[in-house]
Amino acid sequence: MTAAVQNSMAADRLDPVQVKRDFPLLRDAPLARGLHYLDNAATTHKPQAVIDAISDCYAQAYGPIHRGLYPLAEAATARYEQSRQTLAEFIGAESPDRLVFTRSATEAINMVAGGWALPRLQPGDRIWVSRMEHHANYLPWQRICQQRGAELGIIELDEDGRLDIAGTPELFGSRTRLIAVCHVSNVLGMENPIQPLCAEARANAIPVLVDAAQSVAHLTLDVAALGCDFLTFSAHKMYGPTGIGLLYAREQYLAEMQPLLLGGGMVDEVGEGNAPSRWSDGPARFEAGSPNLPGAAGFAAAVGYLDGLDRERVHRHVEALTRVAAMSLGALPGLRLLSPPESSAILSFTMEGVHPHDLAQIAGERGVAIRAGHHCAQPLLRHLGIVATARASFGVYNDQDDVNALVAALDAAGRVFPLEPS
Amino acid sequence: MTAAVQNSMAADRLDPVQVKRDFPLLRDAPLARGLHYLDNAATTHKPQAVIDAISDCYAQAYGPIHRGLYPLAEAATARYEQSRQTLAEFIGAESPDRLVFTRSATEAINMVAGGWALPRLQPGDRIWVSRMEHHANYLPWQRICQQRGAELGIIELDEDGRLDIAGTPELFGSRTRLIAVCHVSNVLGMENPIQPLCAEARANAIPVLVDAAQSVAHLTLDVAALGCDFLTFSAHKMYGPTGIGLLYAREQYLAEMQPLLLGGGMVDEVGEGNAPSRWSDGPARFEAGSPNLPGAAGFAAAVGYLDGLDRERVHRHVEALTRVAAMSLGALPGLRLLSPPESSAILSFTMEGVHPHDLAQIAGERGVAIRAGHHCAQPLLRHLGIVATARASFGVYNDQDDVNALVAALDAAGRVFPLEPS
Amino acid sequence: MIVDHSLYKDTLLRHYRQPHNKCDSELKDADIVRRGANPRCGDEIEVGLYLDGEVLREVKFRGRGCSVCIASSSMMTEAVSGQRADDARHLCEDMQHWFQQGDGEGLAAPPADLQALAAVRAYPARRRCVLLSWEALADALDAV
Amino acid sequence: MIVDHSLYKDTLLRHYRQPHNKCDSELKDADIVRRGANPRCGDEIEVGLYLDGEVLREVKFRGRGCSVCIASSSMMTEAVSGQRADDARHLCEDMQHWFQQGDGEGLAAPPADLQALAAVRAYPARRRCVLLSWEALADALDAV
Ligand SMILES: Cc1ncc(COP(=O)(O)O)c(C=O)c1O
Ligand SMILES: Cc1ncc(COP(=O)(O)O)c(C=O)c1O
Repeated sequence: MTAAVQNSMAADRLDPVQVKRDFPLLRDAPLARGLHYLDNAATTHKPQAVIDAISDCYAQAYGPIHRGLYPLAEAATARYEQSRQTLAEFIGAESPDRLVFTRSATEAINMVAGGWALPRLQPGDRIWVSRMEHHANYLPWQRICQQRGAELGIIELDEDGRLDIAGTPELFGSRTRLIAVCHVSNVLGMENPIQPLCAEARANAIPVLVDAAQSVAHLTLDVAALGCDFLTFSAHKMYGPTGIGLLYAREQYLAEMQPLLLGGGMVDEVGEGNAPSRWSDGPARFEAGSPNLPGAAGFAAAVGYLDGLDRERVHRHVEALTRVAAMSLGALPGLRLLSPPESSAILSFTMEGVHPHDLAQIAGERGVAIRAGHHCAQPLLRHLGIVATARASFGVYNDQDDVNALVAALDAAGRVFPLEPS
Repeated sequence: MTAAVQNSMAADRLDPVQVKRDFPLLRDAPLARGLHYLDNAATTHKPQAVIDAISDCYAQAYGPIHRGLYPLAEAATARYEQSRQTLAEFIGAESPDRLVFTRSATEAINMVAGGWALPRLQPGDRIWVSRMEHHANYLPWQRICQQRGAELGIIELDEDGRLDIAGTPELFGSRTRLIAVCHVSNVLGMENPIQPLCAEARANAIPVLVDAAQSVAHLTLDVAALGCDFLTFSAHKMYGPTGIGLLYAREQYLAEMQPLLLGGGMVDEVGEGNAPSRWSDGPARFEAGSPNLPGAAGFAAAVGYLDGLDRERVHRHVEALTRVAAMSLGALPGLRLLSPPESSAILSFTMEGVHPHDLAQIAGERGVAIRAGHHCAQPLLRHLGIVATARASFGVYNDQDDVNALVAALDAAGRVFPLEPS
Repeated sequence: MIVDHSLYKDTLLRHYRQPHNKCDSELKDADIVRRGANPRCGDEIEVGLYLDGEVLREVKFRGRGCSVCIASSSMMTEAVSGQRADDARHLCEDMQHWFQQGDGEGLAAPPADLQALAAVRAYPARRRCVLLSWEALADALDAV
Repeated sequence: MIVDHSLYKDTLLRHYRQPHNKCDSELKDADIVRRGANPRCGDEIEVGLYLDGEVLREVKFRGRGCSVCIASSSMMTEAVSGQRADDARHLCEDMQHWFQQGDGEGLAAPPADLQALAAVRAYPARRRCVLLSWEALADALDAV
């Protein structure tokens, strides 16, 4: 490799020190002094640009959406719809009309389960999820299957921890009504083969919902390229505000979907007493209640922030850091890495003789924020035969220093709980 | 009255000029230059204290809730639960464990309808709402009645526009499963007699849900004094953030309620496949997904702000302004006031020969932000025999100047659309 | 009294106060009648076509609505009465397009006699008011 | 290595490494056995009482859990073995109270031999770990 190529690659790298400066909490907060934040899969911190977008919205352009006839309300509406447009471009949607602002990924999945799948589900039908789903992409499907006498099928994992699609011949069978899988596992960090899965599903007229909660922050999402029918994520895991998320649905499915929440803004005509009411079209039908303008503005600002960093660079940065961390962790005595080698952004592990809670607590005492527990993925942990893992997850502001601190903390834990009790 | 008493009364008044200074949008925003914001029933503006609480939370104390073992996560959890405590005191709840943070009032009502009432509803049973409900407190009940072959009963209005409880003998009958009414109407502004209604309902073991969306900003709420079983409101109509609301439920009802959203944080044990899952207790069961910490912090800050102004003073201020406005409007030619004389904070009206949209538009062009339409209360408007009203609604920062501007704008509208066409 | 950029231009107000081709009773004798309603604001417009082969001999309307809605209906009937159905269809499309766009840069201006509606483009919340009668017209034209 | 305010004090670690009254096999011969589980972290503790009338002659436990959970179980068995059932009940209540409080001002300190658990009060997320065996004990005592 020539020096010039090396240089151009360096210029093409994210500088986490500079990135960190964008995040007031990591830069300045007393509570974050000496903090190595490696819990990004739970929630990410927010760049100044996102915090400002929210504050500015309240301080400069706040007003009710969709129903006001004065300039402030018109401006608020325009800004809200502009945010929808920004998100549509972010995921390559064919039109902003396919995007519903939700409370969260959790709400979005519940909306599809109750509003689209439930009314179509017959006894004996199947909904498929994978072994590695987050409870948010498991329980809503389980509930509707129970309600309808349908079956919740589980795509199991093969020996390498990957979705065993070949070993699930009924997946694309005639009784399958929907397949719901995560793009990236929140425990193991590996990316699932969404594209071929969607292609085969579509060939069999089976809709696929993709839970992109863990991919949105570091992979480029393109609903057309993925070929999915529903896609969802939360803003708070991609450096955006809490309290807002997104549901994308293809036109046909959105048109067929019943609303989860009823209320203002989603109804054209209210029936008297028990007479039927007539819902509005388009995304409005699924956004009952006063829309969350500052949430949407902050969401769009997060998109702007990620685009500014360049999503390709973000991906490479997070991936490289994960590789380095995996290597260092693998060298620690007693440490067992559960994530497969190609995992990105997320590493789950256990340490012999140390309960994951103790591992996370000792790390926490040393300023290293990792998570311990079942990560809302009990079905996966049952399969792994363990009750908890420790998990480190990486974001744009993490660097080698954070990895070093993690390694040192785990090393310390190993000394507090030596394998040979003294 | 002595001068001293007069003085002490003056000192006991809200000074809207000073209050306005707390609201950056009203004070500084270019979009709000010359603005007379009288659309507070739709959504209120935010004081600096609320905006700061949100930004500070992101910049100083942001972290995941309930599941982290490091100091930042512990602090975030403590702050979230502290906000719940603040809200519990605000409404006189017996314990913070009775409070669920929701996305909005709309979501809260849908939760109770689908999670508590639906599973208990038999064909022939009745749910009662009033003629003046917002769609958010009408459609969810209508849907479950349709689903179960139950009946949606409507408490009609008497000649004075008040709930005709005496004329609804079946209201407290044995087939009634729940009564859902607003504390204050979002169209007419009058306060309903919640206390006696709840007392009689409780004597008949019928739970009452109170939609306090329009009272929370200017009446003092006390769930024990009201005697209600469920109560809900949104933060954004009480000077707090958008995207968060509250559901209060008495212990028994909360324990009996099924969750609307399934996902992380609300389940103790996830069943394999179709095997049943076991939900968590308490408010957690109803807060699936990553909790909205900055929303909760901003919500609590809004409570702090209102308490700082003194809620008694807020009430007197808003009431006095409404009285004055009602008198001035009543004097305008062709203007018909729909709100009863005791209405507070909200005035609905029509003007002969001028469509409400034109009225609001002309007012809007003159910087007076009022609303026109059905205000998400089609059942009420059908009863009134009109398709739309214009509505002015008052908040803590409004003053006589705003009333004058409103009167001038309506006067101008009368001249653009004279009763005798030229 | 009213600021300069007001929605309420003379032409618009004139059409509202004295709408052209507006009937108070049902459009019984029309060849084709179609209805448009905006349940969100309660406006309702009925448009009736009086045909002469492929030509719209006359177009009338009735209904209730705000000034924008009534004026737009009035101007619409003026603009298309006497036109060939095909030309009217094109005009419908242009109007939809013209008002649906976010900011409408690069769009051709509408015919001069509809220019008075241009002011409404600055008020997205009123777009439905303008378009109600045009949508009813488009429906009616589908049946020609 | 570990900072001073660490949760991991010597006593706690000692009890974790060499728990007292911990069995590896089922508590078959106990008079009363009760189970406590924290599904959120997978910890499970079984507590067995060996009675002598109203006196807890011996209390044993088995199960899995983090260091806090195991150490607390070990200390619990130490603290109540030999006590009267009533006294054990009071201690259970005190412990619940002591850990459930937000900041616990004004609460009496626990017995000296349980002081090592005090550090856990600063970590609300670990309260369930401390209390698991105490809750199982309380359940068992209800059956005495
Ligand atoms: C009386 C009433 N109830 C419920 C709601 C719904 O509130 P939100 O839109 O915040 O859910 C509103 C406001 O829109 C209201 O005025
Ligand atoms: C894979 C996955 N899906 C869904 C969710 C739910 O996201 P939220 O809590 O924002 O609704 C999460 C995060 O908790 C997740 O990791």
